[in-house]
Amino acid sequence: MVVESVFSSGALSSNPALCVQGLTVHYGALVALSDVSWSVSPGEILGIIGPNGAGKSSCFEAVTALVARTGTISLNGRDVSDVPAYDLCALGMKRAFQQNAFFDELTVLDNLLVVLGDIARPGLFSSIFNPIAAFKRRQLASIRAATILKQFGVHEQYHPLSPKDIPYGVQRMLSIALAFGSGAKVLLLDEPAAGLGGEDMEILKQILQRLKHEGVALVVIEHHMDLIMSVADRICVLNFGKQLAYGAPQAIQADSRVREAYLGTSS
Amino acid sequence: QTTAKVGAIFPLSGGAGPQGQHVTQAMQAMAAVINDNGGVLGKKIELIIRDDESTPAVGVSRATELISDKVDVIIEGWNSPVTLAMQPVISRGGILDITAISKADPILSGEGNPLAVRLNSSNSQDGAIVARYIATIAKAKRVAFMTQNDAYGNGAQASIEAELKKLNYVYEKVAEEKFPFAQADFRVALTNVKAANPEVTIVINANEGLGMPATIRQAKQTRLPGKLVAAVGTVAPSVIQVAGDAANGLISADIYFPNVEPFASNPMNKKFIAKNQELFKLEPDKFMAIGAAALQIWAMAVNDVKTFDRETVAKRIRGGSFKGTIMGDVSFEANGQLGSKHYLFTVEGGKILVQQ
Amino acid sequence: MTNDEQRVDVLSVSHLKVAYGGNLAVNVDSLTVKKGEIVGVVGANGAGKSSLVNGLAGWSRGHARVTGQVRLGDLSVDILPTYERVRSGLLLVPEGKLVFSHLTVHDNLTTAFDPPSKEGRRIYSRDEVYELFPRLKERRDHLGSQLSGGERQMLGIGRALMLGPQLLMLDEPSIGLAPMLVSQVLHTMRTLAQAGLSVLLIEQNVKAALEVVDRLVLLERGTIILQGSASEMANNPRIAQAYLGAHA
Amino acid sequence: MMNLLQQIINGIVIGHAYALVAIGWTLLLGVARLVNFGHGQMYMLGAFVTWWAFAKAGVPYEMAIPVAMVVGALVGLFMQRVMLKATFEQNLVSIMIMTLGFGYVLHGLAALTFGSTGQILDSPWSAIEFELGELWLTAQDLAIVVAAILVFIGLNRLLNATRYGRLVRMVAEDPKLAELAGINVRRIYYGVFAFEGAAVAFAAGMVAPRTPILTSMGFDEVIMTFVVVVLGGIGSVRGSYVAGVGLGIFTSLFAALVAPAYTTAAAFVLLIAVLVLRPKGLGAGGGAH
Amino acid sequence: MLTQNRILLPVIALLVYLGPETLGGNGSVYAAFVLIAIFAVMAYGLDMIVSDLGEVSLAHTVFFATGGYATSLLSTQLAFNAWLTLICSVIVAMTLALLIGLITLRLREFVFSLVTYAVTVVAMTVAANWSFLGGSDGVRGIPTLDLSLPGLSLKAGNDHELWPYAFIVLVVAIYLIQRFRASRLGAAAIMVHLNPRLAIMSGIDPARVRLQVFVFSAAISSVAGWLYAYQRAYVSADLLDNYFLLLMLTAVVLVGKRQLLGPLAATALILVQEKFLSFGGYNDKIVLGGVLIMTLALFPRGLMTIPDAILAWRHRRHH
Ligand SMILES: Nc1ncnc2c1ncn2[C@@H]1O[C@H](COP(=O)(O)OP(=O)(O)OP(=O)(O)O)[C@@H](O)[C@H]1O
Ligand SMILES: Nc1ncnc2c1ncn2[C@@H]1O[C@H](COP(=O)(O)OP(=O)(O)OP(=O)(O)O)[C@@H](O)[C@H]1O
Ligand SMILES: [Mg+2]
Ligand SMILES: [Mg+2]
Repeated sequence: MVVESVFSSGALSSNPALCVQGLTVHYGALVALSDVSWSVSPGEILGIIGPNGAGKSSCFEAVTALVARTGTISLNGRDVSDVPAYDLCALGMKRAFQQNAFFDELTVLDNLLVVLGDIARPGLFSSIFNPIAAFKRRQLASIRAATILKQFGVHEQYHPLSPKDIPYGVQRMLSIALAFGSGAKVLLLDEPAAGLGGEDMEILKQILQRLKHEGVALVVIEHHMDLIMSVADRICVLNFGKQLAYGAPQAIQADSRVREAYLGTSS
Repeated sequence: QTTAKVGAIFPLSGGAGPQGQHVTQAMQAMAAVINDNGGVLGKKIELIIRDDESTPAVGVSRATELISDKVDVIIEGWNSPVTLAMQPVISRGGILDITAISKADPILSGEGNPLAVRLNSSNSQDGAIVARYIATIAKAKRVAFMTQNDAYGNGAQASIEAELKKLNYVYEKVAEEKFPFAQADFRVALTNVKAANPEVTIVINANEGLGMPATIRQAKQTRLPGKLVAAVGTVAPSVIQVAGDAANGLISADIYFPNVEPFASNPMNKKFIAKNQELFKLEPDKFMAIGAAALQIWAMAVNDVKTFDRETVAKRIRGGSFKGTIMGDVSFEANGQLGSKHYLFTVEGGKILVQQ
Repeated sequence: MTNDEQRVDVLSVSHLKVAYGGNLAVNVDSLTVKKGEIVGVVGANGAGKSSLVNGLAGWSRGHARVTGQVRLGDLSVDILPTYERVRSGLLLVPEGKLVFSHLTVHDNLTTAFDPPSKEGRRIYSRDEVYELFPRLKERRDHLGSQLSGGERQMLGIGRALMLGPQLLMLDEPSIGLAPMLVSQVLHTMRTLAQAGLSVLLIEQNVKAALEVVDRLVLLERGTIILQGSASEMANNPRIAQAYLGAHA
Repeated sequence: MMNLLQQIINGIVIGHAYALVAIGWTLLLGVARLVNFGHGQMYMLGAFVTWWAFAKAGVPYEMAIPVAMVVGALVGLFMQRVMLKATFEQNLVSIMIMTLGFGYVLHGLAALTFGSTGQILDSPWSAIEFELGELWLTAQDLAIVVAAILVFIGLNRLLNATRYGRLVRMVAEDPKLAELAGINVRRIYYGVFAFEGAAVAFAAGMVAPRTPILTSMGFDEVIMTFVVVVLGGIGSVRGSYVAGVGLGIFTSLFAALVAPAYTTAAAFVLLIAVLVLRPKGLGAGGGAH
Repeated sequence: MLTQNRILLPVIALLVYLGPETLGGNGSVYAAFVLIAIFAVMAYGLDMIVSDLGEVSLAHTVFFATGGYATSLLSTQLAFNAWLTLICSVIVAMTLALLIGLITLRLREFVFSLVTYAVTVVAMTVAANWSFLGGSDGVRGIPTLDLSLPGLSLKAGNDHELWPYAFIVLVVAIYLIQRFRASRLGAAAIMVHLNPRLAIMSGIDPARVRLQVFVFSAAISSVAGWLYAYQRAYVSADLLDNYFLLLMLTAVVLVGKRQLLGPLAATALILVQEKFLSFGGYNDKIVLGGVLIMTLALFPRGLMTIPDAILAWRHRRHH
């Protein structure tokens, strides 16, 4: 695999779950991302950091085919550069957004139920001709949905509420839960820790670790250094759309360019 | 039943509302006249009036109401689609259905109502007189048409052209402008017609409330050359009133005028007019007369055959003839169409002047 | 805090209750912010921090019922509708959606009224905002929806500054901001405070907050269970283990 | 040739009439993202109030129009007052139906007050006519063109040169957030609807003299308005003007040269075509709330 | 959902079925019930679009009319029996919906509404002028409903006899809607409506889902047209009138979005007012308009929210 060459750090398991090469995004004249490459393997956490507007979220937009971009993206060795966004889910790539956004008219629980897709609901025809089975399936799914929510730190008290009505922190957790849904091979999280504090930060950390151990390949955009430095296996630093550095946390923290471009004196 | 129930379904609201109301008032007047002379088979006539809102669906549900009210006859019909929609429902309901004004030909086709009866003149009857005017009176060679683009309008124009052919009269159709029923601004069409410089322009527009007066006014405004001729029965007094001075010089024809011979001296008609004056301070127009005549003829037929039975009464009317109606002595064709005689008239000083 | 005029209460709250439907989210007996003072509010997720500041602004995206007295300087604002409170200098930079997506950055920085430039109300001009956040200047013609998360935060704060705040309430401004910017924003607050602005700062990042706040208030289940000067609180074991320990 | 020229003149007049009638909507839908399906009936009302003031109460025509505008504005305010809750929730379907309801009520009331017979708003200006050779148009037509141009310039300046355009857009997108920007959201909503009411009444007063007026009219007006606003690109004042005039010329030429009976249909086919070719270009999907 | 419906719905259904008989059972009562059923079914088609897709389609009269025209033409010209006309109506409507959907569904909100309305206007013009469709005179002479099967006569000559069939059609339509909402497609529709980006990331192709729902809803509205053609025995361009459009829209919003029995209840309200509490054209307009305004002004999300409103109000009083 040519991939090898682009890695500054040796830490690379043989078969990456998601591998991104030469990713470039233009918004009109603005070059939001140019020639960015990274990869993440099952059970690994890749951190993406960088100043505001560096192109981190655009990176996700590009990987999930939500913006026009160039470069190649391969998922478990298969080239998915031309796969439309809505088919990525089936291939195991899931993603959470930076801005909290849910299915507002549905309760928290229903939000999860609808993303569970066929696990919760049959297709139109079997729904029409076999309502009882559909009903049973729904029952089981609700239980499962509740468990998933709890695993992601969204407690029962919030399940019947509208997502609009739960605290910001819980909303962050919910958006991760919605992204993960019934499971994922690759999970992209855009600033999951934003607005989290105290215990919730701990809970998030545990969730990330758990997913990691379950063998999920995680890509996490984060401004929260303590968190990312402690959980990430490798970190990709973006600045003005370019890849500034790529490597192990310690190396990144030591990197002087990163310090003055991003970390500053704090932390 | 102690009374003879007569259902009347006309538009009482919307653009055609005013005329519809007048028609039902005329029917009330006529009912009064009949009741004064002993009613039908000794029963007084009880009018049940409904508004079809010029909407087929509404007309139909009004009809079903009257059917379950067990009326003896339903007199209906201003807009053809409404009539066509009501016909099958009424005839399935086993009620006699007399169409007053709606002009569409299929009304008499028998599909909707095998026992159909219609009083207003049909397009084919109307064509002749206009054709005669063009050929013999105006002797116009350059003829323009402004025609409402639906079954009625196209039918009317077709029959005029057919009649002209019958007279094997040679002329040139210099312009033909079609427009939808609801149109109110005819400047574009008129500009075209004007450019064609016609000697007569035939206007076929059943929209008395809006389109017809608009055309008349805008024709004046655009200085349309030649004579303006309105299709038979489209120039209600309301049209002249709305059009104002612009209406002067307009030419048209119709089948009834309250105070012109032979109607003026017709005693029955006198009674009828008097009743209208007494009850509503209204001078009846053609539409009112037709509505009233429908009621009168039905009453005559019932008294004649001594039964309210739909079948029998219909048989008596279709192909039959009646003396002393408000429209004089009339007779029906076998398909239920009332035979009619047309009178040419011009508008002068806002008044209708009938050419004898 | 020696000089006299700093002792003036700019914000004084008493018996503030915020409830959603049945359940009470905030129940604060009294809270004051002095002139030129930065008061930090910390607490776990769901503690009621947002509900508190939203309540003070008489604002909520949900259906909140707010009772209690809120005085801004010598004006009691709790009877006023939100926009009146804003006009009298009580500004809130909310959590979550805080920019107009269909308007350009430039248009987002439009003032609905001309704030009275009375003493203690520092009114930023659009250009000064651009100075504060050069990034926004580069993006001036982008739509709000096209901004990165951090750029949105900057824009929200910028708009508030243009309305000449007397008391500025920031609901977790550090959300989505890069570390450098966080400290930059917080220190800007410091400078503004010196110029007489009072700030009520909600911050999860207690460590960063402690660098700038004068006083810190700890909220739990809607009630203030602890408050004191930055230094006292920093050494308070409870804070230390729950909020600083986590990052230590 | 002369004929064609005359048709183009007709088109220009009709076009400006469309644009003028659409002006309220341009702000309403284009900027405030609200709708008013009672627009047509408000047009009808404006026409009849002008007629009543002019023909019945003997107010001079030039003064009758302001009277109508005041009535229109009041109706607008009342509507907004009633719809406030739905407006704040930005519940567009409800607003749509409620305004339809208002249309019904206005139609009913007008018919009961003014009767349902046709009337002529015989403005003094429609009597004055200008002719050069074959070509002709009335002072009324001229006034419509001038008025339309002025109103559009005015609105354009109001929205772009002053802060109000932006404030309305803020309210339109997120009333809640707008409050935090110190905007009196109610006032904005009231203002927008009052403008809509006054504008459509003004348009009615200007345009209605061209054709007889009926209390049952108004439907075609709202439809054409809709076409104009969307063709012009939701949110663009200049666009609405251009679209209005363009549509006018298109319809009149289509009617003159192709098939007058199918003009409306043609206008809609045109609309569909344009929207399908460049939906985004016409503000489609903009600001999904 | 289902559990509560298991008891509730059958009871309601029985009551509705016996409705006309208990209400005197004369012709116009049956007519009213039949029409309510037909128009409700017509409205259910639109309900899927408004409630689940979150768009306001003004083209659904076209599918209603398609059913009517297909039925009338096939039964009069080709003497098709009612089963065949039913199948054809649905097929034609779905094909038409597919075409219209492909063009219009890339648009959203007002623009979508307007363009769908444009489609209706064009359809109306075509219907009123194309002699193949009977032009402005429409199609006459439609036979009465006859669903007879070998050895089993199922005929309906008048509204009384038509009621059972109308009722069945209604029940089936409601069942379909309910199952649709319980299906993956139903969920997908709501996701696409409430949050397209999140929906895409959950593996949903918005364009596809919108089209599927549109086509499915067209089928339902067309069945209403099918039955209406037999009930009225006359079909003309008036099926594309705003009369039906407004009826549909009102029926969908009056009670509230995504309320299973909402459209039925609303249709009933409107038709009962029109047929039995009619005060004449203009007053009716004022009444209907007034009712619409008041309802939505007080309960923007429909009559269904009255209970919540009362609860909230109670609550306020307790504090
Ligand atoms: N849809 C868009 N159209 C135009 N420009 C955009 C769009 N989305 C993002 N941008 C610009 O591209 C740049 C990168 O945006 P991006 O959201 O990737 O930044 P980011 O690294 O996620 O920043 P943050 O940490 O603040 O979220 C920003 O300057 C932003 O203004
Ligand atoms: N709109 C609402 N409707 C109903 N309940 C709400 C609403 N907003 C907040 N709540 C409830 O009020 C409590 C406090 O929420 P709030 O958002 O104020 O907490 P917070 O301290 O701001 O949390 P975070 O740090 O995550 O923002 C929570 O239990 C939440 O469920
Ligand atoms: Mg980002
Ligand atoms: Mg909060």
